[in-house]
Amino acid sequence: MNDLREQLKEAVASAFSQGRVRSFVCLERGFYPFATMPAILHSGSDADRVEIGLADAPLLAKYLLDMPKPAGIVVRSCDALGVSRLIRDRRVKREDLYIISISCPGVVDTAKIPMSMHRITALEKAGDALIVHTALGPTELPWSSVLLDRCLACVSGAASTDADVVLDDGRGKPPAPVDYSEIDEVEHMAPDERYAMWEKEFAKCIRCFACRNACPACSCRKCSLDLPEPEWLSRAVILPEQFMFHFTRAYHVAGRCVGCGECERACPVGLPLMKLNRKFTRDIETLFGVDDARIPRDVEVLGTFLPDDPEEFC
Amino acid sequence: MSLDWQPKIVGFTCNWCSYAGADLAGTSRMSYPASVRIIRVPCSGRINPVFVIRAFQRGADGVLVAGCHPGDCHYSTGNMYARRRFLIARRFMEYLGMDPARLEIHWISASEGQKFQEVIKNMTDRIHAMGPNRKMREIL
Amino acid sequence: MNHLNLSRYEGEWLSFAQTVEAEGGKKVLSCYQCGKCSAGCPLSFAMEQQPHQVMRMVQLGLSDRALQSPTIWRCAGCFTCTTRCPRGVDIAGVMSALRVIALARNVRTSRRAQAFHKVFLSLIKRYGRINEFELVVRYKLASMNLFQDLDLGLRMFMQGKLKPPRGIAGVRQVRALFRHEKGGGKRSGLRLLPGLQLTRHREGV
Amino acid sequence: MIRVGVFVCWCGSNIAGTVDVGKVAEEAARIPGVVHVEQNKYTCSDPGQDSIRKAIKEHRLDRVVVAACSPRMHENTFRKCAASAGLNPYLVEMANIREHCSWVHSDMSVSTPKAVDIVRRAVAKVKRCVPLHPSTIPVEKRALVIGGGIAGIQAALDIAEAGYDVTVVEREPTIGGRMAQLDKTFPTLDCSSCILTPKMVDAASHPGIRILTYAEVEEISGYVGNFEVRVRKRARSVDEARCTACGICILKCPTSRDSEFNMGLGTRKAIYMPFPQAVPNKPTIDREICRHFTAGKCGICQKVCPSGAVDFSQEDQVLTEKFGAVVAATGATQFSVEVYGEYGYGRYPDVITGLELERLISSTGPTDGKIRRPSDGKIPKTVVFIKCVGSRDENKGYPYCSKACCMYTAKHAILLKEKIPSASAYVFYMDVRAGGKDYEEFYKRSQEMGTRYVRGRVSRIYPLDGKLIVQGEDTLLGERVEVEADLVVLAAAMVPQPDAPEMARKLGISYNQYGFFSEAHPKLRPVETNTAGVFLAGTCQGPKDIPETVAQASAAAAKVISLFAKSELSTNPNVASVDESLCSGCLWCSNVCPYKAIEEKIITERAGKETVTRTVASVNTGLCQGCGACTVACRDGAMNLLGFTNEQILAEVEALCL
Amino acid sequence: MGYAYYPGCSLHGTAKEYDMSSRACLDFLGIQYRELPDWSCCGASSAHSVDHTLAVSLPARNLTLAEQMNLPLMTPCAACYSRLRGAHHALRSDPGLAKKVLTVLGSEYKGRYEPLSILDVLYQYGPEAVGEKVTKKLKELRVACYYGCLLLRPPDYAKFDDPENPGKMERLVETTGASAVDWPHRTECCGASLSLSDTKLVVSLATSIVDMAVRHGAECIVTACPMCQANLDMRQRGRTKLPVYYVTELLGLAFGLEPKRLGLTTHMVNAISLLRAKQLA
Repeated sequence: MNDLREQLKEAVASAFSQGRVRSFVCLERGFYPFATMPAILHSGSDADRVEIGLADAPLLAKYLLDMPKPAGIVVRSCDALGVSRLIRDRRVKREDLYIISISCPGVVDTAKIPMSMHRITALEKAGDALIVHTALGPTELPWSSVLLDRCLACVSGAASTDADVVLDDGRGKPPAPVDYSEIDEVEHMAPDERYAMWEKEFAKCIRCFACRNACPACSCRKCSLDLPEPEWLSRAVILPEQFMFHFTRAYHVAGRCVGCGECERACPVGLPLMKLNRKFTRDIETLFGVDDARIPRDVEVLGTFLPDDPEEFC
Repeated sequence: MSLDWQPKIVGFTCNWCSYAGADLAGTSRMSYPASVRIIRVPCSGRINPVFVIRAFQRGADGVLVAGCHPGDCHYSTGNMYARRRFLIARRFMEYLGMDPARLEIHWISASEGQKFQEVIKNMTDRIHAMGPNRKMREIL
Repeated sequence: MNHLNLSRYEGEWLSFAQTVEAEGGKKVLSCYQCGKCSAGCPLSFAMEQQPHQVMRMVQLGLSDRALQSPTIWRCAGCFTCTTRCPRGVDIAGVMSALRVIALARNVRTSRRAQAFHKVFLSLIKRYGRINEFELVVRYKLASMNLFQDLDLGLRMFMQGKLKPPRGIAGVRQVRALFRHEKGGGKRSGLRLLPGLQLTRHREGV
Repeated sequence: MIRVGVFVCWCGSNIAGTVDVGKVAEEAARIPGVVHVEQNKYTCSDPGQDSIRKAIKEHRLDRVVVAACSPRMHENTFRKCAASAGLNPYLVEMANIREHCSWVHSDMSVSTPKAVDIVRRAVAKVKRCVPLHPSTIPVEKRALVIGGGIAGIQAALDIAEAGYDVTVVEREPTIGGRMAQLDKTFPTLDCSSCILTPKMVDAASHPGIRILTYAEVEEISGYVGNFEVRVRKRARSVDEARCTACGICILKCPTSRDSEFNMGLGTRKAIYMPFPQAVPNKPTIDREICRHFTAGKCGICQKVCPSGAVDFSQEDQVLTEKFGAVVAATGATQFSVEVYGEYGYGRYPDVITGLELERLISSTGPTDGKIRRPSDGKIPKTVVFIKCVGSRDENKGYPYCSKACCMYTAKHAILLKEKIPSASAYVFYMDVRAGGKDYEEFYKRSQEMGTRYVRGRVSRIYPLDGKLIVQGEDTLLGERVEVEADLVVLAAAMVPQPDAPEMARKLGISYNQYGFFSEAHPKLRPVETNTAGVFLAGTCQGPKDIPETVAQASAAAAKVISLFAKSELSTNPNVASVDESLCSGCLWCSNVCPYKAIEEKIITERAGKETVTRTVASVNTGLCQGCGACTVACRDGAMNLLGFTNEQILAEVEALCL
Repeated sequence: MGYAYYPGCSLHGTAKEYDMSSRACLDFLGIQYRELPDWSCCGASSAHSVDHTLAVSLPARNLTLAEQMNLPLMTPCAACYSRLRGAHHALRSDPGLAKKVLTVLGSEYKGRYEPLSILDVLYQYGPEAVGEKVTKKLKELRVACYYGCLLLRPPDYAKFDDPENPGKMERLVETTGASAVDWPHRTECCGASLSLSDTKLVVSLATSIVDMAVRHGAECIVTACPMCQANLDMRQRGRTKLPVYYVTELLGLAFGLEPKRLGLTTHMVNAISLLRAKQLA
């Protein structure tokens, strides 16, 4: 694991030294010894703050928007999807970016460790298990039971090839099929039952827009929902407006969501937002014969059509 | 709910085909329930699924989206985009719990006055049986 | 002046046509008198009023003329007209509808044809099947035309084609069909000739 | 504060009959922003429009709502009226309380509240209208005529006479179309080729007209004034410059097939000219049956050609050109009567169609103008004409009447008597429709010449001892009748071309359920279509005879000429517009634009201290046709459609749902 | 899989030849069939012309019985074929009537099988296959095929062949080696049930049909309907009389079966003399 971090540090330092970047976004140590948080470096000297990030590593793509260009970024394959999303939405140019791609065995989701965070002293990946070091000694958990949702359906653990520097230690997580059973569950409920469920969920939403800020697909300069005129969304936090917000947000990312789940992780009240996004993703895949709707394409799915699209309206 | 409750249906129709079909139903004096209120847009490609949510929010009991038959669009591709948008939008609204029968999408050409009449009649009967819409709606 | 006063039929103008359509004579009002039905009808040579003229009577609401016309009993139900009608009118259906209404309103014309149908149906009710021997005998009694086809009858008898009647087990179910469709429950008894009333037959065979 | 005027129209009794117009006016007055309400018996009439103009000035109105008929009917009328009173025409909105309300709901207690809702919708929208000014686009002053029949030729001649260039694209090897197949024309019985050929020659020799025969339109894009049309001119395998039309190649060619021009009655060679007076008068090689192309053998025509004009290596030419207007004159064709099993067409050779008889009568036909029975070539003594075969028949054909058959059947009966005086003609008919000038007199002439008109439809035809027994009914006598005929002529219905729907899609116009092109308005705009710049002429728009076709062709030409009279065209101002402050430059809108009207634009702006350049979308108002697909693809809400903005539509939804 | 065989009243009486020859052919070809137990009359000739509910309920009883046996219903008689298909069509397209009829019968009807005529069965077996089974070619027997009405009309439920220009019976007859004559009155009506009540009409119709067949060189007429056979056989008064065979009788002959077993001896117009003249019987 460390040699990957060493290689990464060297690559970041050389990026600065060769003047390829004016800023670099990566992960550094977080508040807990095992946690990491995003860091924007502005000089080669900060290069040793770089961490690989075993647990709770957020998606770094969206930070690129406001960084002075040319900007550098460390990307796992999910970050790569986010970066590709921003490039396809023409919010950043590929030539303004210096991408270092690394392989990724999967990222631990500390919420899935059945123990309160402050008792954990360290985390360590050993083979196919996670060793959780606490004051009372280590306990082992199966690796796949503690991963982030997006890692369970990871596109591919290997380092993305569309990068300036590729650091692949061969321990990338193998790709896994997407599991839509969660969506089927909701679909099998009766309409009123579903409506009651969403009513209960949306009642919790405080409209903090954290989901919008975290999402690489929600990259508009100004969100149309903030406009006073036409008032797509009123400021009142009442139920019909909640439905309006969540319908519009999910519809606007339909066919563009890269499935990273950052919206759900960013939501302070824990709304199951991926249950909304993945409904659109699954429908697009089944209706329009798209094999994996998470992977950005040159022309987005709703920006084109096929003469023999399914015909349900007579 | 009083017996003579009349459902309120907002009808988005495209100017070249379905609006002309509604006109033809008028010129041929075909009577149909007075439940539909028509909004004219240049093309079904102009109809944003968010308008449909806004209609339900403000109290519509049913929404009709009508465009030209695929291939006949005056702007050649407008209804093709509308078809894709509403294929997934309608499924998503059902997913959120909206009764499927409240949103209907039909292709009605300028010479199908009778079809417009039938669509409105069937839609009104179906929604009348379901009663007023309570979901996603501001209760004034 | 003895013009046919159409306004006297004002009341029946549409109602009669609707009764005929309800009884199965589909779309009689859309007939535009092109004559293709009469042209193709195998029996129109023997009809005083041609099929398209009967359609005209229904369209104008001349119910008595239509119901009393012998044409409706000359129709053999071969459906040539319905197959070829350019306006999709079921002329054969109109003819049979008129026969049903004529029977319901006890219009007495074409005694033989009515007698034949009456006897035919009563036999089905009695045995569940038709026995041709009894059919011919009963029809001769009912129509008073006793001496026709005696030679043929004899030859058929010799060839063993006229066997005695044999009922079926499910005859009660067949009778229920008769009772049911006559408006349910009411005893079905068509008075054919004054006085000749088919007595209520014994249950079972 | 926006001052809105609402003008409630009675439309005679069309609206006032089933909508309480007083109540509508009273309710309209209560809508915020409405400062003046007026009722008019006929708002679209001159006094009606005057009262609007007076009210605009008197009450300083800056928005007008006319609650009357459909905007498709009189939106332009009221826009011009407002403009003449100094109000921007695009500040007028119509509330359709006739077609969508009074004509479809008879119960006043139901139709009146709906009418009020419709007015409220219109007021909500009109309050958010902004003054719009149409921009102008150049007009390509060249016309395209599709179809070289009499309609196409007449339209081309009229347009060329007005001094504009015309290109005629004709699918067959020669122009002339359906009329060239006719022998005589009703009601004057003058010979069809005598009046058609001179026009064909005029068209061919007119400097302003370019004729592309054996050519088809493959694709049309663009819009009025700026159509781009791709035409494929199929290879004739004959060099038109060198060929002197001596005809030796046709003589020597060994292979032949049924002649389409003669409706399959005669044959024509692989290298052929459909008829002698063909224009251009050059032969064409039918590559489907020519042995050189199918089997690589023969090539006699090339060997015998004195001027070496035969060129097997000729390729299809595809040319793409710009046109300002298109006239569709693609004509119609004959109903395939095999569907009538009871008439036995196809099984009994002596049952033929009206067009086939026309070829028999015509001197350029297979029998050099002598009427002969196709089965044994004898002179028919008794000929039976059957009308409405395929027309007025929902069961096996089309429910509409084909308009011209009554007259051409009477013509056939007269010509039969002229060519075979001893022949007797029967016509089985339901009605004789002779509504044109001199038509009834022509029908009387046919009767007086002894044609027996039997009123009744034929039920069946069957052969017996060399004769055709025609079973019918004389509904006036009320009796079944039979005729022993030698020849039976079926007056087949006039039906659209089989590829009419496909051509309609290329033209971007709509068509009815049978395939006839749809005109903008059956009474008021018969030769225009809903697509500006595309005009109709002839039977492609519906069944009609030659006088009407020529009249329509000249009308279509007049429309083209008035279009070209203006040097520029004012465009529809309801186009998309970008709010650059909102636009993030993702350009998803340009993907969905059918007219490629959205481009990338680099703008520089100050962001804090530095000046920043970024890309935004920008709309070319000349190309944009205002369909609005881009507004829904735009998530930032930066793209809006003038005249149908997001604000307006949301306001309309709001107004309708209160 | 086999069929439920519905003979119909006349096949147990005056048209017993049709029943005998049909069974003989089916047995010979090895087609399984079982006579529908306790079948009742389909009401042809009268029910549908004077009472529309009865016209559906009478055949419906047989349809439900056959469906319970899970076998498609097959009948030689064209009139029963028309009534059964008419009821099948009505039960499927008019739910109100269906409910009324089926409650009385106390059973439900899903309409899984289309009622078939014996000609349909022979066609499902395959005309070529039938041809191979022919042992005795009926050489130079000139036959006029007569379809009548109810096999072909009305077209919305009688779907045996094209109502205006049928040809299936000709193909079947030609597999036996006989030659089918092209004549016009193949679908003219024979007067059907008017035979008793308006006999002279049927006489004139039958005579004109037979005369037309004679004019086109036919030596005999073949039909697939007991009513047509009876009317043509008994009521023809033309100068030259033509024997009227059932299709199954001719097929039986071609299969080499015994004329007696096919019922050829009990026709009105002598059916054996022509065959003897042609050394076919």
